[in-house]
Amino acid sequence: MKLITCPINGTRPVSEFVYGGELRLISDPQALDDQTWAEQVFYRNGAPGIKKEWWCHVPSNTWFIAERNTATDETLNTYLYGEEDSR
Amino acid sequence: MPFRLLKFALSKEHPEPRMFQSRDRLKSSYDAVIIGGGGHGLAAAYYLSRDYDMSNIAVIEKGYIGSGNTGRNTTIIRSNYLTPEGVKFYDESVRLWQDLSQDFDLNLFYSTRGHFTLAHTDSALRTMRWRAEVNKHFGIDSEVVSPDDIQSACPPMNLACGGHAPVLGALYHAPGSIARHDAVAWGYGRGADQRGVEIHQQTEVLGITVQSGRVTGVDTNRGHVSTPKVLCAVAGFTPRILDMVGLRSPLYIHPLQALVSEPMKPWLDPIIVSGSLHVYVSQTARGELVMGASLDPYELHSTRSTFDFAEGLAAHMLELFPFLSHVKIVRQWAGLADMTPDFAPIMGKTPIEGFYLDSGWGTWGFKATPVAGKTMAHTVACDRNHDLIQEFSLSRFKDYQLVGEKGAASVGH
Amino acid sequence: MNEMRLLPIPGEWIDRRQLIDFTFEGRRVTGYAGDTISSALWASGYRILGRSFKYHRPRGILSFANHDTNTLMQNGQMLNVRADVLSIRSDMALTAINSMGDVRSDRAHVLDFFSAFLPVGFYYKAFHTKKLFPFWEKVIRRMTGLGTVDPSTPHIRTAKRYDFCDVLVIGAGISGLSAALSAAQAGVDVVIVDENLHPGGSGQYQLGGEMAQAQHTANLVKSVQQHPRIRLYTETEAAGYYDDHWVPLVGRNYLSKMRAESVIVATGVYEQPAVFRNNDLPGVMLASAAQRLIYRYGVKPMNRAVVLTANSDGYRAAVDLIAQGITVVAVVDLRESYVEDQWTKKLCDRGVKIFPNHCIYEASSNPANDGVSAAIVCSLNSGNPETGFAQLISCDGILMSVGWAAAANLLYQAKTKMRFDDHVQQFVPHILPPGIFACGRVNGIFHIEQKRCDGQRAGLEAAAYLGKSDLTKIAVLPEAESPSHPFPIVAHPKGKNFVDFDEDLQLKDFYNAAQEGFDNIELLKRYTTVGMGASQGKHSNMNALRILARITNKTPEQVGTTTARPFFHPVPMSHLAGRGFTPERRTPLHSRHEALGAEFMLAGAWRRPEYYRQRGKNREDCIRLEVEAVRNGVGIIDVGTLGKLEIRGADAAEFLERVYTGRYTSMKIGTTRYALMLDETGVIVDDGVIARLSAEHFYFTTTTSGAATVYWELSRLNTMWRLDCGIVNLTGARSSINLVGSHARTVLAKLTDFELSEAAFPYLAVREMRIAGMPAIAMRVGFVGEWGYEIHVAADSALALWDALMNAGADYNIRPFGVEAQRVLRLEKGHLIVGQDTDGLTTPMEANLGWAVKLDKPFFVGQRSLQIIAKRTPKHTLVGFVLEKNFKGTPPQECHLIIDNNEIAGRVTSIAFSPTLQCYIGLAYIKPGLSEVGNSFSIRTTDGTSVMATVSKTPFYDPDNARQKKIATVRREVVV
Amino acid sequence: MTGFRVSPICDAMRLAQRATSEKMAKPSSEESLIATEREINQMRFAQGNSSGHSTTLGITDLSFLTRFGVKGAAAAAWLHAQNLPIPDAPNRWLPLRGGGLIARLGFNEFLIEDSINSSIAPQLIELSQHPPAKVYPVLRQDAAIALGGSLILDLLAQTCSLHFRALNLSECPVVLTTMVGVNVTIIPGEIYRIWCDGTYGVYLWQTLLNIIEEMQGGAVEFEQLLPL
Repeated sequence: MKLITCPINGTRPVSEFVYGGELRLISDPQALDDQTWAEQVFYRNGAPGIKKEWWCHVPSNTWFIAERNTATDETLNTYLYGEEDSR
Repeated sequence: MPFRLLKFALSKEHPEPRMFQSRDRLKSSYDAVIIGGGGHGLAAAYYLSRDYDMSNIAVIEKGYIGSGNTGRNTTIIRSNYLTPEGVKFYDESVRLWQDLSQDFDLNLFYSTRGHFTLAHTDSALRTMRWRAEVNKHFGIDSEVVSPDDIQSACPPMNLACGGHAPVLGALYHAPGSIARHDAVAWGYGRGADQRGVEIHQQTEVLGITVQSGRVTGVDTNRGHVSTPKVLCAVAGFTPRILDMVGLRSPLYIHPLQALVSEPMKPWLDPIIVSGSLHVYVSQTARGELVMGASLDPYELHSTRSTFDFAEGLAAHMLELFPFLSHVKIVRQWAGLADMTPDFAPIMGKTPIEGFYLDSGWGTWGFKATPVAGKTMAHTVACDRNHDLIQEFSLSRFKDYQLVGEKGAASVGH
Repeated sequence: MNEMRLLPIPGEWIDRRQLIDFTFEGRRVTGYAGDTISSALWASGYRILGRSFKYHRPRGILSFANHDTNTLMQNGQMLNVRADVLSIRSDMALTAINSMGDVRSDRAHVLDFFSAFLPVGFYYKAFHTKKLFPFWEKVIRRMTGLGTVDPSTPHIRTAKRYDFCDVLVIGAGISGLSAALSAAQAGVDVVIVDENLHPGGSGQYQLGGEMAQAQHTANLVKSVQQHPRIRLYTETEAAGYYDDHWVPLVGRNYLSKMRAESVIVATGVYEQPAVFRNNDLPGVMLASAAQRLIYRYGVKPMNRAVVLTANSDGYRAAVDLIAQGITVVAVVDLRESYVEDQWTKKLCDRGVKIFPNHCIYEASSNPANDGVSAAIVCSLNSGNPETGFAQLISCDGILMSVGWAAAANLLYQAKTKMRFDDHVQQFVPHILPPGIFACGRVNGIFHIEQKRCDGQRAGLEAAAYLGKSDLTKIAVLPEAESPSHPFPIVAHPKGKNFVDFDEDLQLKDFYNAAQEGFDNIELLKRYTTVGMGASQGKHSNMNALRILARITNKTPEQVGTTTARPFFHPVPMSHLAGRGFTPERRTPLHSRHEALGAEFMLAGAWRRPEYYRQRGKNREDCIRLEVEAVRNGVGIIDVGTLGKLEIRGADAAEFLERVYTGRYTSMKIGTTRYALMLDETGVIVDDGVIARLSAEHFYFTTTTSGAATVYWELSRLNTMWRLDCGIVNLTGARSSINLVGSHARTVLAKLTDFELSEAAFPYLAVREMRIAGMPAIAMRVGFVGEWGYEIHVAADSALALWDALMNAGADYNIRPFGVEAQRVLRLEKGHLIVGQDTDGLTTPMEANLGWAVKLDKPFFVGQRSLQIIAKRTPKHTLVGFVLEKNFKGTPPQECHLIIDNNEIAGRVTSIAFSPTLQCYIGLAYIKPGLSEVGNSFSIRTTDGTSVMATVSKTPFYDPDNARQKKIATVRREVVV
Repeated sequence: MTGFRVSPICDAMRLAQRATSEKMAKPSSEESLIATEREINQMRFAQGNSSGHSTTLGITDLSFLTRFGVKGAAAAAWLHAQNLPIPDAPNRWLPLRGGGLIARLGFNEFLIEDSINSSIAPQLIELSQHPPAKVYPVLRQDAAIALGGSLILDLLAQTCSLHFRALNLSECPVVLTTMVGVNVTIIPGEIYRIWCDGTYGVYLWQTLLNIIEEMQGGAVEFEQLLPL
């Protein structure tokens, strides 16, 4: 089974984790017109590549960010949200 | 023994021509380029050349024909969808399927087996009634049946499911069928080829040229071709192609895995699906059990296999069919499902003139092959969305006009 | 009957002191302990062990290496048993699986004579008229399949375990053993596995008559077995390679999921058959199969042999035969000349005739049709047989030793880039992924000394990869000559020169497939089905590739290989499934429900009482009585499966404002409020009740099914928003019980000193109090529409609370009620259930929950989408409806459709007979034009009949919520 | 009126009892009684009667021990102020003076469990009635069990994907992982301590006990597997 490293709990099989989707930073919703907002909500960055994603280590309920290559399934880096620079 | 087989015994040379020509080079221009030589792309080429007299077409395939999801799915065909637009669309598909072997003069082993979607909870049962009622409204043979009915269609099944999730009933869809998936691509490919369509395998699209909002050509690893029309029929690779023309979509790609067992004497006639147990299974003409489960839980553009999938699927299979304990699994594989937020496809015209989409096929693409080909051929030829796909346009998301197929997200496939 | 048994051989795997009887095709057979089914049968003179898949040709031993799929057998409930590797047992009653009647005279063998009618892909070209296909399909299905499943086979739960090691070595042949030893000596922990009964690999049977080599191998095995850092598992197959060095190991009765830091693949090679006419006759076998028969089982492969070869291995095999007293009539060498060495000399000395630059053009069948009578040998002219000069050499067996294919499946699965090495005529690893190593023959190293060196090299490299050793360069010498012939394939106008023995594919099938356009390796595979049989191409893929390369005028490298997927060998489903863990959750009151006769229903991992059985009453009556008890007296229900969350902190209210649609900052302490949760697109995902316990402390509930995901999502949002608050999930830690009905207050009053008057504890208030001595949170909320309390206590006190309430309520005929009664009760109140009365796309506007949405808040999840949605008319809205008061027919059911002008105009989401109102009531989505109160519409039921219904205001029952706010003084005052 | 507390695993033992007496097809005699009910800390629980299993493989219910949970950014400081030792890294534990333990779950969450003789947790519960900012008490209602015996690693290998052998026990690790599909907190050692959501307690206990019995172990008296 694929391994993922939780920044707190260490390296565990992927079955201990829940995928939370790509990290998407949405700017002030009220500043966007209807069309732009709808695109923000529905449209995805669908092509493969290195993406920042939410993952949760379920037994400890730890959410963190994983930088993962969605073409190869290699996780390049994991860190707690907002602590990217501290690593 | 059928008379047709005589010719093989009587002729000295193998009496069969090439199904598809191999071509040394691409022409410099085509009336249309179809990206993707899977079932859908080839079907579109077939109907374009047959029904719209368009044969100056190139089908461009990165691998070999049928190498994507056409050759990786679990071959289930049904039309018992939830929404009127879904039901009508897939019903037309089933109708086309039924005549396809004869149309092609190629045996697709289109085998009507009956399709049971098992309900293990009262909410699943409710959803099935919904589907049955919508289906019946459109003349689709579909009904909710009792555990006794299920048991008599598949006597050895353990409806108690080891006590964990007893079967309460099922949605039964008599036209549910399986077919020899590769042959579908070959049949469409041969038909298109005979009508002059060029199929270029091992040819990769590197870019699409767009000028003032219009498609003008396609760059490939074998050179540039100019064309006013491009149909993108590449399932799991759609987001990459969309990137080339600067379009965005709600598509997200998850692998869908499957397993096949060693052959055994036929014992399973119908197709059995259980959403709660994440299992679907049918027995092929060779006697193998072909099995699938739910999508992998996270985005990935790779057809790697995982062992946990095999473990989970086997565990669930044995709940329903404990007597398969000694049956061996031979092989596992995966395809890339291009999922949409409402579990309906994304088809038709796009904001870029001359660029047409046939995508969003998730886990239901195989069964749509004929109708997708037919409707996309119409759309490409007439530059107007076919009636059956009006509701499936890319713009529906921006307009919050989603198709309700996800309404009862109990089970796909 | 052991007519083919040799004298004892040192190191053999059988125990000649232990005789074992079993039956094959109803006949008694005797073998020795340690024999495989095939070796015991062969020793007893059996030649036809099975029938081929398509033409039902007689087949015997071919590879004897766990991929003789023509000899799959049925043993009782065990199907597709592999006779070439499975040890015999006295309780075996074996039959051949692909035979009509006795395998020796299989009635279906006539198919062989019709083979000309059945070329490659014949089934695509016939049987397909719409009318006739069902008939032909039946015929095909009768002929198809291998073994038979027995529906009475029990559910076998095999133990699975996780395991770990530094280095996993797969294959315990010379190179694997050497690798394990050198890695272990460098200080890492090693696990080495081998699928065979004993380790040693070809080091113990490809001997060329030199027993000393077997002794060397045995010594190496002993060093490995004695090394404290090495665990050696035999009879263990590496099923596949998965991401991050994960390799499931399949043993006879267990499955072990090995997580290695590094993997050394020492899986060796599969010997490949030569292709010539009748190369499938029993008695024609791979040289390595013959050597295994001899050295492992002491069984003579034949009495009089012709050896077809193209490498030095064939000469060694011939010497092995001679050493056992078997006559070798001739060695036929496909190569133009051969290098003279000790083995060729030995053969010349023994008078064996060697035919260089010759081929076997065909094998002749014996009169009994169960073996070989002769080899027809031709000289070669530029690789083509000179059929004019054929010689017939009589023999009863033919050995094939023309080359090998890398057993590289695991390497491919690990994403190794392979290249075709022209010198050894084999695919070898080109670029190995990090932590993956290969050695020995899979790496193109064949010479026994070099295999040892290559193993050492790989072992040290693996240790170095793990930081345990400085890499010392070990030189491995290349092969002197190619072990594999580039094209050991001879055409024959009459065919029957098999490439794939699983699928009965002949040479011409490949030419024909290519002619039809399937000239790409993947298409060729799919059209011909080469390599799709149970052996997964272990003996056929390489020859198919060579043939295609020749047809298309490409190199094998250019043709490329097909994708190798798991599994390496087929794995039983019982091994994959393991014990099968299905987690179940129970509320602390589960045993009480059981004792009360609860009928349980599934709710996710929970089991909830659907209703409580009563003697002499059917389900409907039981539910009705439960409903009536609540309406007329007092009822009690376990709602402990609800999600229960707590949020504390300065920003707690702000947090709730952002995730739920209502307004919470303004909530008074001690009050509760309905809470509706949306996703970003404005679709309803969950609902519950929020209680404000103090300024910075809220307690709230979610739906049963939403509990886990809501908690995850809230945790994620809090991680992102970084508000000053903390969320605690109390779903399992707290238990909750609803006490409802006009007597609820009286009952509760018996258990608490807390003031329960309407003034002190009004409707929709929350209070912390002690009940029966237990600290509890009580809410005056009313999903079911009566005066009621939802009481939350610590889970360990739930039983005490339940018992106390039941005791206190005994005088008032308190009755426990289940989920079904609750559904009816809430329906009478017109409350919707998220998931039943909403679906995956329902917005608050459609569900008539606009009142619960404060669109003018600064922000909440789903708000922006809702602003867009709110501008348009909903496609349908949720309304209440009633059937005629005296409706007598079959009532509609949930999800029946509303039909208007023959079009779908909506659907029923909830319907029930209301015992209180004495009529059918329900909720339905209906399109705008029909949704006015008082409007009639038609529901179509399953049998097609229409039932008229009328849109009604909700709540159906007690529209002013008086009963929740006022104690009903008179029973049965219900106004309908 | 005072209530009583019941261990979340109590039902499992009753079920086992019922199954055993059904298997023996006779009313349960003195010997066939595999479980007895006891009460400690006002909690009712059941336990195995066999004493022999603890050397090979024994399991026992320790849910009756009193415990306290707290989380939040200021939780460590608050506990420190209550004179408790704080493990210096996430997922470590420390013994408490007077018995019991404190486990740090991640950065900001703590589990404090008493020994059979101590009563720190009830005091902390009392003290946390009105917690300061960024201190959030967590109601602990765990199913708490202990496992011991020579075959324990084999049992763990069949039920949990973690590589326990690789842990450095001198670092006093705490492991948050899953076991037979249930989220658990594990403290490894001579005796393995496992905590899970009480509503999964019966399932976890029954699943483990089935395997333990296959391995010739069984449910034992808690005294045989008593923690620090």
